[in-house]
Amino acid sequence: MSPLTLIWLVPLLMALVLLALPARHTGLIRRLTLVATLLPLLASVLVFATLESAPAGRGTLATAWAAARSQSPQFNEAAAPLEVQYQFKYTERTQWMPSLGIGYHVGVDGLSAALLLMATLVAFAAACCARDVTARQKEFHVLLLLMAGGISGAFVSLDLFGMYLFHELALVPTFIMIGVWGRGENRNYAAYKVTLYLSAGAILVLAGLIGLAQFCRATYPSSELSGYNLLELYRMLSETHGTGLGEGLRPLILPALLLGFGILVSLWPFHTWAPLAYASAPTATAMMHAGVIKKFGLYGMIRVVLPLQPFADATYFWWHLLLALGLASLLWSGLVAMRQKDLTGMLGYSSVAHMGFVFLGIASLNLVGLAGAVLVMVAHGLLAALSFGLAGHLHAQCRTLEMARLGGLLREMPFVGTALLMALLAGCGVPGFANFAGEITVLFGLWKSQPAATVLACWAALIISAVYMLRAVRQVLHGPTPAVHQAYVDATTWNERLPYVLLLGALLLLGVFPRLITQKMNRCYQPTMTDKGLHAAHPAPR
Amino acid sequence: MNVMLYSMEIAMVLSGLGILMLDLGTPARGKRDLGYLAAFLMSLLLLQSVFMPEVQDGFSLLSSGHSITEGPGYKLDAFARYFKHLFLLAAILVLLMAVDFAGTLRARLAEFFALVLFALTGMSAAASATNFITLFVSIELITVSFYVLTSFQRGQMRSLEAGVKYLILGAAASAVLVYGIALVYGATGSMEFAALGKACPSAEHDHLLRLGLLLVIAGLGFKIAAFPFQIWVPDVYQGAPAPVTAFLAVGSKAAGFALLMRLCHHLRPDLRELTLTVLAALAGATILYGSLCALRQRNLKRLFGYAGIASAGYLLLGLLALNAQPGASPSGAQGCHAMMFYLAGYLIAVMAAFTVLCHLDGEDEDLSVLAGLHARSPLLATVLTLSVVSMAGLPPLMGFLGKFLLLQSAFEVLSPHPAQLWLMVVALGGVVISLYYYFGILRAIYWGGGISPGRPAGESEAITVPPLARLLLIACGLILLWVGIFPQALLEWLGDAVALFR
Amino acid sequence: MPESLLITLPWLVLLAPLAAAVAILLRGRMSSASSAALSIGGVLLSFIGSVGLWVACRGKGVPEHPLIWLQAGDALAAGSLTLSFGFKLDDLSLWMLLVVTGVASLIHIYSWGYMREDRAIPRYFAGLSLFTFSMLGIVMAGNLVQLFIFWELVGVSSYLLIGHWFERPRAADAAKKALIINRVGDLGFLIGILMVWSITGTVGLGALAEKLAVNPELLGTSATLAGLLIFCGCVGKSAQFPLHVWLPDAMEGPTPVSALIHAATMVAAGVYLLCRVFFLFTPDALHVISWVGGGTALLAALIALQQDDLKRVLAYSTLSQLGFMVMAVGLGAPSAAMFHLSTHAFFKALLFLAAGSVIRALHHQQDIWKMGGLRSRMPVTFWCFLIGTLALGGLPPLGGFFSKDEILAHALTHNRPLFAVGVCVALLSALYMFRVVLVVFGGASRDVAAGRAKESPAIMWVPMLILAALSAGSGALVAVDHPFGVFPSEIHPPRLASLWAMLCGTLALLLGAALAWRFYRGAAVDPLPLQWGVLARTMRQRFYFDELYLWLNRWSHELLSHMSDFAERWLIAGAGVRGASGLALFAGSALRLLQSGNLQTYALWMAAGLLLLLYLFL
Amino acid sequence: MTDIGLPHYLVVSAGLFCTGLLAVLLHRGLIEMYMGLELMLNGANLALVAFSRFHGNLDGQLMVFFTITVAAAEVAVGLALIVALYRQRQSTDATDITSLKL
Repeated sequence: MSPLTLIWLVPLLMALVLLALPARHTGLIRRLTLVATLLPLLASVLVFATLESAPAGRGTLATAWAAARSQSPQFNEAAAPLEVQYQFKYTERTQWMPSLGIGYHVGVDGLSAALLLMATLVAFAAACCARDVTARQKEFHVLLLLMAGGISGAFVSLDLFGMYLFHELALVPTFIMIGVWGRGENRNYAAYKVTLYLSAGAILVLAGLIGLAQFCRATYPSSELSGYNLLELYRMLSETHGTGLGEGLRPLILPALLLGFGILVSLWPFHTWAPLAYASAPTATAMMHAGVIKKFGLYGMIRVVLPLQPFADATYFWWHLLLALGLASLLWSGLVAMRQKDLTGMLGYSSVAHMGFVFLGIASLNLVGLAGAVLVMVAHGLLAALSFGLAGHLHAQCRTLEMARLGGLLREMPFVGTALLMALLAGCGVPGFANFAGEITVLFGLWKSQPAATVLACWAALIISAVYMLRAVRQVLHGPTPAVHQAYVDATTWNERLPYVLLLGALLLLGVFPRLITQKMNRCYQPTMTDKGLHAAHPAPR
Repeated sequence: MNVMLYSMEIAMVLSGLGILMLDLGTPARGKRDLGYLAAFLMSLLLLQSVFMPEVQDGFSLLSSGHSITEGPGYKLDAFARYFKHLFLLAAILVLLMAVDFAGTLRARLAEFFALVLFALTGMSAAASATNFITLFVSIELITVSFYVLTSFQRGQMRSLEAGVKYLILGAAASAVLVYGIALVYGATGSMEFAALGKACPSAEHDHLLRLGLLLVIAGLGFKIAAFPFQIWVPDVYQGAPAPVTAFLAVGSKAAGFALLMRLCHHLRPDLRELTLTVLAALAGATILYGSLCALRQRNLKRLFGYAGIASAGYLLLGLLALNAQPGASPSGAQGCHAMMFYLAGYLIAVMAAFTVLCHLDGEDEDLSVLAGLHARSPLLATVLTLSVVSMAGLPPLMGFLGKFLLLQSAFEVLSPHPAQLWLMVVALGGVVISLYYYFGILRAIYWGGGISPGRPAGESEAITVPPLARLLLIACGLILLWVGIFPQALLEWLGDAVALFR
Repeated sequence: MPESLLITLPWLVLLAPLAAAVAILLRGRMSSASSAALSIGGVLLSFIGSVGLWVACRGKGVPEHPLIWLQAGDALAAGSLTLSFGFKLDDLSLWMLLVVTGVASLIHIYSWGYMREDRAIPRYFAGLSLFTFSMLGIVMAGNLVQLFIFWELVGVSSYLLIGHWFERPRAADAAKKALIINRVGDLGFLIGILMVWSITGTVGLGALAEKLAVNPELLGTSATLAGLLIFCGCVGKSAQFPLHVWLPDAMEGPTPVSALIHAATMVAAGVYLLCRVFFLFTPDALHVISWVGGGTALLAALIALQQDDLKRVLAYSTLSQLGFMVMAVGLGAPSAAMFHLSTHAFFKALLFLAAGSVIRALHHQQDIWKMGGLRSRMPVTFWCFLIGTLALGGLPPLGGFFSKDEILAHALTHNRPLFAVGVCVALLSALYMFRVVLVVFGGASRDVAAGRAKESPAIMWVPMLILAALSAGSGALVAVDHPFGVFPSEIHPPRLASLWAMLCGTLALLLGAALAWRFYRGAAVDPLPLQWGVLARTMRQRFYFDELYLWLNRWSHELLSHMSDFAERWLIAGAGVRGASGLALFAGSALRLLQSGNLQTYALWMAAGLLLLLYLFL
Repeated sequence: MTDIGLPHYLVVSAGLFCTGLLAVLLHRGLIEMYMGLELMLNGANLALVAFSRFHGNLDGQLMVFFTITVAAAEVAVGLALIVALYRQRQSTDATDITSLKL
């Protein structure tokens, strides 16, 4: 039983256990949820830590523990050749739907291990911050666990169908959570908008995946290859160099996947659902969604769409489009964030802007940009969770997040104020936090191919983000305290402070030691992304 | 002639008649037990058919020992057997639902159960039909029994009105069907479906055959509620009593598709080209019509009616695959495989939803009836959520796999000719649009009707669900979840059921 | 000094203040005394370490051991990025370490006295330590990206310190303005770094110097542009001409902060950067730099003449002296710039501390026209202020004389008009400094608070005396050869030019003092507005740059954000989303009307459907 | 006079079918619509018999038997329904029964 199966199974099983419990034991329910999110966190920390030394291929907790102590990468004889070639660790493969060729296949490499760690950490923090839910806690915690288990499964699954299925687990819980426990008067509209946008994106991705699988079966009619397994897809792409991707509806596979994943991640023209959803969602849902579930689209883009790049579209038209849209979401959402009157609205648009950075990193089509993109993904996950958690705490105290009506909170609530100050500074790319390391790597990666776009990206990264973040700090934290206000309660007890301390600690740790992620990232072999291959395909301007 | 071949249909008719006879002897109180008896008999038949299939074809009286699965216009193969099990399951669920629903039916319960069994007989005969006569007889048996069933609540104007509408439009459709059969018979000279495979001697024969085929498709189109002929669905679904609507939505639609599958299997290549374009147009229009109309719908039964139309559109997508390649082909088999899986999921989801509806007191089934259901009865709320989410096609439930397989087979067919791209776009768009009204139901359950989560649900009283219905609902919910996550058993079973088409 | 100590000592010097800051933050409710002790201890430790390093390694430099901070792309390929974290300690940075830690220690001690009755002393000292850590990071940075990282951290810590009294709206706005304008400068700096990296493939300072030594034409046509972009960073941080508006507003912070940040260290970082990357600049880049420096010096001097706030006068005087240093670098004399930077650090810190003790004595009164007659009441502060003024003016024995005249000598040999500007600035500096001395310390006290002013406690005037001694004695540095390391293509001006420069400098000082004596001796109100009319008013209004920038911002940034917000709300969310969903809902309700309930119409629709089917497919 | 061939029968059956269809469309009364339906069915029967005679095998006539029995069943059930409707609404007019709509 690979630790990865444990990571997504524990929350789902606990959700079933909670279903059986009577609704009035709220304390017990909350503690069980904390346990059900803490175990996967510890397991993913172990997996992340021992990633280098763990043997490629099949691995369990025992082998992980042995690998951690021995520090020398042992060879694992039971590993499948594909897993060794692409350096996937802790893999586990069992039959699931053999007649459709779909199997349960989990495995982790640098990219997914980092995202998994961030996902489980944010899930644990969200479980801690779910304390501000007072009505119908049992249903809320069940839905939260469903979300947490689903997204962890999505990050570890190597079978595209399984990855899609796990991600979709989060769709209905989001709708119900925003509808029942949401904030603000247009939460109905927000609930519908989020669900329809996400399902539209997901259905496009599904169509793309079906097309891809059908293309695989067409090129390998004899073998029982199903076309849904990621590793077989990589092998097939590297062997046939994607010759068949030209005729019939197949040229539409790349745009469908790109667009579908783009919608899931609030790419520029399809981003209006994100700020609205995060503003009206309860704290824990906003943390999970803005922090983790949004990253699935990007993860999918890197895992599935990027390897298609040199074959499916020689003119890079779609990648230039992605670059343009990424730049648009970076600048546009940044400028719109400046005009937001509500704190969570501003945070929502700033998270859309940060996604712009990841799109730029991916569209730069080189390993440096990609490493930067991953760093920004992880950093933004932690940052979004932290800022929405703190915004939730503020909303619980002041009943409103209208920035004009808040003020001087740094004096009223020293701990939460300082944490929010650090979060907002991290948001505008202050070094020492992980966001800066990611953004600077993306800029370095992007400069080689698109110097002009990089200048605009720098302007957005340094100036626009500084303007709206500092404006928020000025209105919410600094300035005189508003006349009419009751005593605000700061986060004093330890279990109130734990989520914020954890997230801040992770942000600072990755900010000071970004090597922890980039080191593992480089080791993860992208089939077509070797720099030689890319540069040959994508000549630098000079 | 192997009498045992028809043993299932004979058993159904005999039990129907038996119920009617017993009705004379049973006192007023005992009428409900007849329902349980009928359900018990049908479950016996189902178990026998599943576990002892050789009874049907084993000891044939006259033949020389080897099993004969063929009769005149009747064929009992794995494909037919699968559909018979589906219909038996549907009938059992409807009978048990009707027993709980007896309060509103009040009089003549025995006739209700008998008619359900007769309709069941018609459906199981339709599953095995291989010539036009059996097709016509089984279709008419289903339709006529549904004429009576839809107008069963004599006291209420709605039921009568639904009955009359279904009667007139159904009769018109069957007249069109008969005329179509006549023309096809005229062109091919034989009533067998297989005759459609041979080439026509002359041009006007071929022209006659095309017209006849179109009329037959139109007649069957009425049954499965495809686009031009779905006008009756909302009114009849709303007017008819809930168990009948459920049976109508599942049973007669599945029978129609079983017949269409067998029919299309035997077509000549150039006829397949014709039916491919016809069915593609029908499918696209049906999905669009069903999804768009349901957006503004407040009445639950009408909402399920429109949703049923949309799912008929998706099933037609599966049928396309059958017609894409000439003769038996893997993609054709994949299409039917997807349709049969989707039908199973659709059956359980609709039955669960309507069982929940039966237990909801509320004269007009407006969405507000569901308000606060999560507090009044968590079981009903959870099962209804599961069935709605399965119908919407979201993982990890059975409905998702059904839609996934259908989309997969449609993509297989459509990728060679990019002109059909619009159909894929409509299908994908339909799924997204359908989420709006399916989630409207979820909203009504969890926070609809202005019941804010804070308000204690005590005001509207909790609903008590009788133990048998409770068991049934839990069973349906679990099946939806279990088969959704571990569908391998059902997929293998379907694998050999589709051997006919491969 | 043993090898291992040479490796750990720089880390100790760098991390001591950070450790203090983190300890204060984590401790939460820490008493003011212990937080001050921690912070002062940290900076003193760094000072001792720097002295040790300077003594051991002057001339030899410290071996570099960079640690890999971030590594993206496979290491060997050309496009990969390797960012490391290492120290480049040569004479320039060692001397700068001494100046920064020395001045910082004195100011930390002074702040303990100055901020005694403030409510948030732990937060203040944490900010101060964080600032010192970032400043040391800049000085010791081994590559451009590391330098950029600490460049931003210095900006953020100055934001925290300026906004120390964040309840006051003016302080909070000033902090925000300072950080944003700093980041405008940093934008240019970052783009410069990216350009240099993409061409040379490395950001390490040492590696860059070698590559350029081997092939001077390596940067090719974009060499000037890259140089000027990196100069933008200096313009932002050292508040040069276009981006100078934030420094005067930064006076909202506590006075020790102004002293440390806006006199001695942070603003000097820009000049230090120019010296550090001097080898990058092409001749015409240097030409632009010299004129920007000269322009800033002249502009700031003019504005300072008409400011009534004591700290604002000193702020503009800092601007002007910084302009001087940038001009020196522009003229190809980085060592002259560093010399002036050092002397300026001492006497400007001294002036700010003296101003601080005056302000504290008059209970936070900063308007010089409400002071007066403090000569007798605060003798020590008066004498310190006077020494600082004379050093700034350039009286021969004091430090300022030597450093300023070396710059004037270079100006004389290279760029005659700039020499004239320099002399004029020297004259104006003497004028506005003596104006302040006469108005604040001379004549009768114009306000009751000034009447009762008492001398500041010892903890405040002891650091002032030390600084006074330093600024007086810093002239001796002229004797030491190449104290700041050797710079390429730097030639010493001929004897005649430096003599001639000394003569003009002293003349300017005397003339300025005389003019100030004539205008401001015993003056009750500022006479200049009457005599110079419009010119005085524009100088008082700081040449309307603030209003210009506000207008510029409103018509660029704000306009863009209004347009995108409008388009977002109406086009994308409105027309796009609501339009699409509205269309679907409308189509739904339209199609539903088909169900009219009438049996006949149903039959009609079915028949029409059948006919359509037959027509289409037959 | 040319002898009566297959096309003639087909024309008559098509005519019967179309008149039945028009009857269903134009009449408002349920009974008249019902008569139209029977007419359509008999049109189809005529075609079946004609083709059976033309093809020489009896399948067509076999089918006619089934159609007639089904039509009979339909009539029985239909009329009973219309009578029940009349007792309820005192009118057999199609335009009255429109309570189920939209």
